[in-house]
Amino acid sequence: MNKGAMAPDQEQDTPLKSDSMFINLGPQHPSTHGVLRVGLTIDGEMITKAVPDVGYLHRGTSKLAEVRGYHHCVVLTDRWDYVSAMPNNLVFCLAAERLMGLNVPPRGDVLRVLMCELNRIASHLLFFGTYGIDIGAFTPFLYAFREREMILDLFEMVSGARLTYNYIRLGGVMVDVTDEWVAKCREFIEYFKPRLDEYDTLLTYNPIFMARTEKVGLIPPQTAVNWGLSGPNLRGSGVNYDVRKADPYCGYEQYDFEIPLGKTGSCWDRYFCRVSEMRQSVRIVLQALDKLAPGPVMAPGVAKVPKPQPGEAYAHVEGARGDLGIFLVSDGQASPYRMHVKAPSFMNLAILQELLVGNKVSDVIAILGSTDIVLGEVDR
Amino acid sequence: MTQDELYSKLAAELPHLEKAQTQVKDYLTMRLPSADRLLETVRALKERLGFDYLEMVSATDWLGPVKPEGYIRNPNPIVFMAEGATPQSIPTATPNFPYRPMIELVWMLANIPEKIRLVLKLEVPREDAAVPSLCGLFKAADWQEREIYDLMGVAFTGHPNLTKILTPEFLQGHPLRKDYVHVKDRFDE
Amino acid sequence: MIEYFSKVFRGAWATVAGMMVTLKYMVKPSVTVHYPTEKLVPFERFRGALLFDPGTCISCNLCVKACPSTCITLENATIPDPKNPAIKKKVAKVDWYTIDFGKCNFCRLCEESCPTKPKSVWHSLDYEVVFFSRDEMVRCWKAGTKFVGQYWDRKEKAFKDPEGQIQIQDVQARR
Amino acid sequence: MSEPAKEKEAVPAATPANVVPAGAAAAPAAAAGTVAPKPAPKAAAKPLPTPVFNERHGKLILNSRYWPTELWKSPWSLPSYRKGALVLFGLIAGILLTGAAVGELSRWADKLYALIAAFVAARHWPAVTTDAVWDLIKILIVLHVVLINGLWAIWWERKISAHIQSRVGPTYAGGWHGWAQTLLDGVKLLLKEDITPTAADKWVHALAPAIVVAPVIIAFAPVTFGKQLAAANLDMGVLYIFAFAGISVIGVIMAGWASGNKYSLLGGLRASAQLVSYELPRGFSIVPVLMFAGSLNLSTIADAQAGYWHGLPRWFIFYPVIGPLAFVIFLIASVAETNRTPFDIPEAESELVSGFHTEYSGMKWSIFFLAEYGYVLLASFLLATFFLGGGASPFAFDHVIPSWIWMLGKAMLMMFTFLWIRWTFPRLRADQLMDFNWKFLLPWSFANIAFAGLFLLFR
Repeated sequence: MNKGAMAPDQEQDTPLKSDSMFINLGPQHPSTHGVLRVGLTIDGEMITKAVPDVGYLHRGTSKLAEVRGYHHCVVLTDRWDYVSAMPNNLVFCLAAERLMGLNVPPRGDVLRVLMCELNRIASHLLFFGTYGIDIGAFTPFLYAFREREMILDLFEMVSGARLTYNYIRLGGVMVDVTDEWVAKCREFIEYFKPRLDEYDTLLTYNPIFMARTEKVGLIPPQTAVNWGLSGPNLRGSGVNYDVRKADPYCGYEQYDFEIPLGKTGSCWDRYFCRVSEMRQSVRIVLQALDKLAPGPVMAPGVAKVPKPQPGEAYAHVEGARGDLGIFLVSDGQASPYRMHVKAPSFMNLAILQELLVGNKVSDVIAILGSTDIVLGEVDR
Repeated sequence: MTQDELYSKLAAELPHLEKAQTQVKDYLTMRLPSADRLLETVRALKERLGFDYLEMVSATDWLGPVKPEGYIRNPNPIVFMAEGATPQSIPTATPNFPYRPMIELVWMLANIPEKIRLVLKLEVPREDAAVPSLCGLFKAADWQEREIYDLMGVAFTGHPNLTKILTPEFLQGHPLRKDYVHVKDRFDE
Repeated sequence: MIEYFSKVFRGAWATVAGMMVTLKYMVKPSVTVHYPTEKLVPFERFRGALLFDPGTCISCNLCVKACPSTCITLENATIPDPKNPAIKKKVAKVDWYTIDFGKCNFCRLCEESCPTKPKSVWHSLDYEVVFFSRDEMVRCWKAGTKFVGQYWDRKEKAFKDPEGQIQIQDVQARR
Repeated sequence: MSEPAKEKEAVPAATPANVVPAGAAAAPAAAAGTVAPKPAPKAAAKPLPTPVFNERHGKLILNSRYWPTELWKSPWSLPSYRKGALVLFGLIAGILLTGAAVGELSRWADKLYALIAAFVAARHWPAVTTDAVWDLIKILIVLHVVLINGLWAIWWERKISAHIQSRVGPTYAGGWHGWAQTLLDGVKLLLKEDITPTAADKWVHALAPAIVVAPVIIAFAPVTFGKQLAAANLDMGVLYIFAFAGISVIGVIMAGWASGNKYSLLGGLRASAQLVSYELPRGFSIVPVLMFAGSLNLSTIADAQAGYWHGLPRWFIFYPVIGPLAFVIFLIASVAETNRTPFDIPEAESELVSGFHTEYSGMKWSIFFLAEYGYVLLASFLLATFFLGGGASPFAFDHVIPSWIWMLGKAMLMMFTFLWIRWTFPRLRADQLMDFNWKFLLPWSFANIAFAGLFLLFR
């Protein structure tokens, strides 16, 4: 791992001296997926030091939440991980519901699961597309967006928005889905299944793609756990940790699905975990559609201005990027006393400073892309 | 492992941990009496009890509700709005709530194979708040501690690179402290 | 030897298979919509730009409270008290009402909170909302104003109709 | 296209697009009309009302969502799809008919030459004038082939890439399938500000595009465009082309170095390594062709592939093992030489932003593209000449369609292959690129020479 870090010492012994070069990767760079800056010290094409610099998108949602009611905070959560906003809504609602002692009706829970899984597919599709671009294949990106667009249509049908849904509310969900929506959703799933096989043909098992990603950016399991990674980044290293199984919420224990695990923790393993998760999400979506029994979607008696008892609650969900947690403190007032977001992207990005060293400039992009960060969530 | 089993185990192995008054809902919450034994405790938890996954580092400032003065940076330039739009709801102090000039640090540790989590709490005074860094034990603490330092102003002694991470260089103060007042900077005009 | 050739063959096969996928989609119809000349109509629940009806509003302030970003402001209409004309009495009508689209989150909370029937403030299906200046972001309504509202041009000191919002649907449909 | 008209008729009241519920003060009655309580229907239950777009912007209104599930069910029912297929068919038929009507271009060229010679003789000018004028005409024609190719190839690449990606590409400029898009882009690039960065070495920065583009134009001299149709019938044509095509790399390195940008520098360095390496397999892969043809002259090579084996043309690509292998190696090396996608590390969009031409703008920038597409065309013609029989018809019975049409068709097929490869594959890493070259392509091209020798020995 630290092969590159030793390079400067070796240089001093050789008569041929070479200077290292400092490169700013970002904040304006096509592959940093937002406003991330990585200061790279390179020797030829070899990275000797990497310093990720974040904070360009910091909007202070934790502070904003302290002067907003609980219903309003759900709107704020949409803006963290804007690629998959449903789990963000969900995690805040779970934490607030724990504080208030609300119980969500079963149909509401099923809808939450349904939306989160659809959003996971949408998010992983975006990853699939942009990772293809990072590696140099442009076409998978548009194929992925073609499919993602359909999911966004589904979200638009049900919640009215395509990116910032504000759909999952305290005590349930905003509105019920219609039969037409369920039919459309099934239509999409039927359409989407064969597309996944095509993605495998096009990118996953492409020899060039495999060569670029297979032995690059290896994260051993102990390192991954020590760095606090989560989501597909952790599971790519073979650590079986998924909040949906480890700490089930919304009745995930009733669904039959598997946790795809990687073997070596390479970029390809992380990528493949996500592609496999899409298949698992398809399974969950189909089960959730079958589970949809008529009933209310919103718990009765959700106050317009909720004032929970003083207390502390922690809730976490398996978002598209990993273990998304919220630590919520109430002092009995109408707004949270303290809201702390444990953002998976923030943790997944931190490992870059160790992971990038010793790799080539091309691999920086491959590794950065494979961690699948969203800067909105990193900076909050 | 259930929470009760974990509690009895903790009582046997680390007797100086006490059950916290405010439990984080659904998770076992233990309180450390002082910062001195933090490293020792966490090392024991990591090595002997298998809590090798640091899930969250957080902190709460218990000074009291936010002061709205200085909360909004700019007066609203829009003609129809009241000058300097107010926050959505101005929090007031809850009567009989134990507000105190302390910062409470919260660590959440997880044992992945056992599927159990443990919350550690530690109170430090607001002035010159400092606790030992967990960076030596968990790399995951690196950025999370920087975040807490940046936003809450808790110095983590022994951290290799304790610098601001989220807020810009010129921003003065620690925004998540309840008495934070914005100081005008070059972007305010 | 066999391993080498099988590896080469597998690589070549995967390559050709990938090319076949792209070829397959080349002969399929395109899925795009040619935006300026073709436009999609959003679904019924779409949360577009907010519209407001000054006629039905009862000035209850619920939307002001519901807004997470405090972008709504309103003023009660008043009438002079018949007994004492010096005192103004508040009535359940709105004097003026503004929404700052620069802050609006399009979150539907105001529409959900509106107690009147039909709704006084509601999301249209208009996604083509363009602002040419910051003044245009603040829409203002008074009695008799159109649903789309007007904005106050600070330079010319006059109310003007917004140019940027293109209505794509009967404005009553969502209420 | 009659849809919008229908929609408008369907709207009962001729409401103006910006629905005015109430005139401000003028129409209190209208205001009362809006105030009057209406039955509030449930939004979800009611079908969507007829949309009324603003006249300025909306021409066509789609009332349903465009989901691939609906579109791909029966593509032939879509008018646009039928129209596109018809256009494609008409285009091909038109070109074939034109070819049949015009006949061999070399015949017309001979006539033109005779005309010039007669004109010169009539004026009593020295006889050498004829050749001088003739050469000038040939130079101008070849120059324009390269320049117009840039326009055509970029448009084609856009269309092909768009259709591969379920899009349609340019549609507006010029009216018909966006044919004028590149032309207008060229005008735009001409009018754009020409920026030279402060850190750049001005002279080298300005010179680099010229050094990149000049060799490709020069290299077109011996390329055959059909039977007896080449600007210069050189006996060492193959060597000549390879020699000149190798010069461009100097321009690329100059561009990378002179830009004063770290990304450009990396791009230039990568380019030098890549282009120099891939020259080797590219050159060696066609040695079997030269062995069979026994000449370095492109016309001779093309003529050597005339004739049929039981209906199968005697093209070099159909030679067992040797032909396809040489073809694949030459194709891969050509893609690498033109810096296109599986091998586009010098200008890797996602890593080096644009590599060596990051700091170029306006016409200088477009000259790099001219050179790139010039090389694509060159490689296409070479592939057609070396492996696809040049201007030979694939059918023994065909005596109508002239050789230049076949040549052009084959070259365009090869160009399509280039685009197809580009829009399918991800990019290799620099070291993998080198590995692939030195450990796979080069050994196999050597082996292929040995195979060819054995074949010739035991034939």
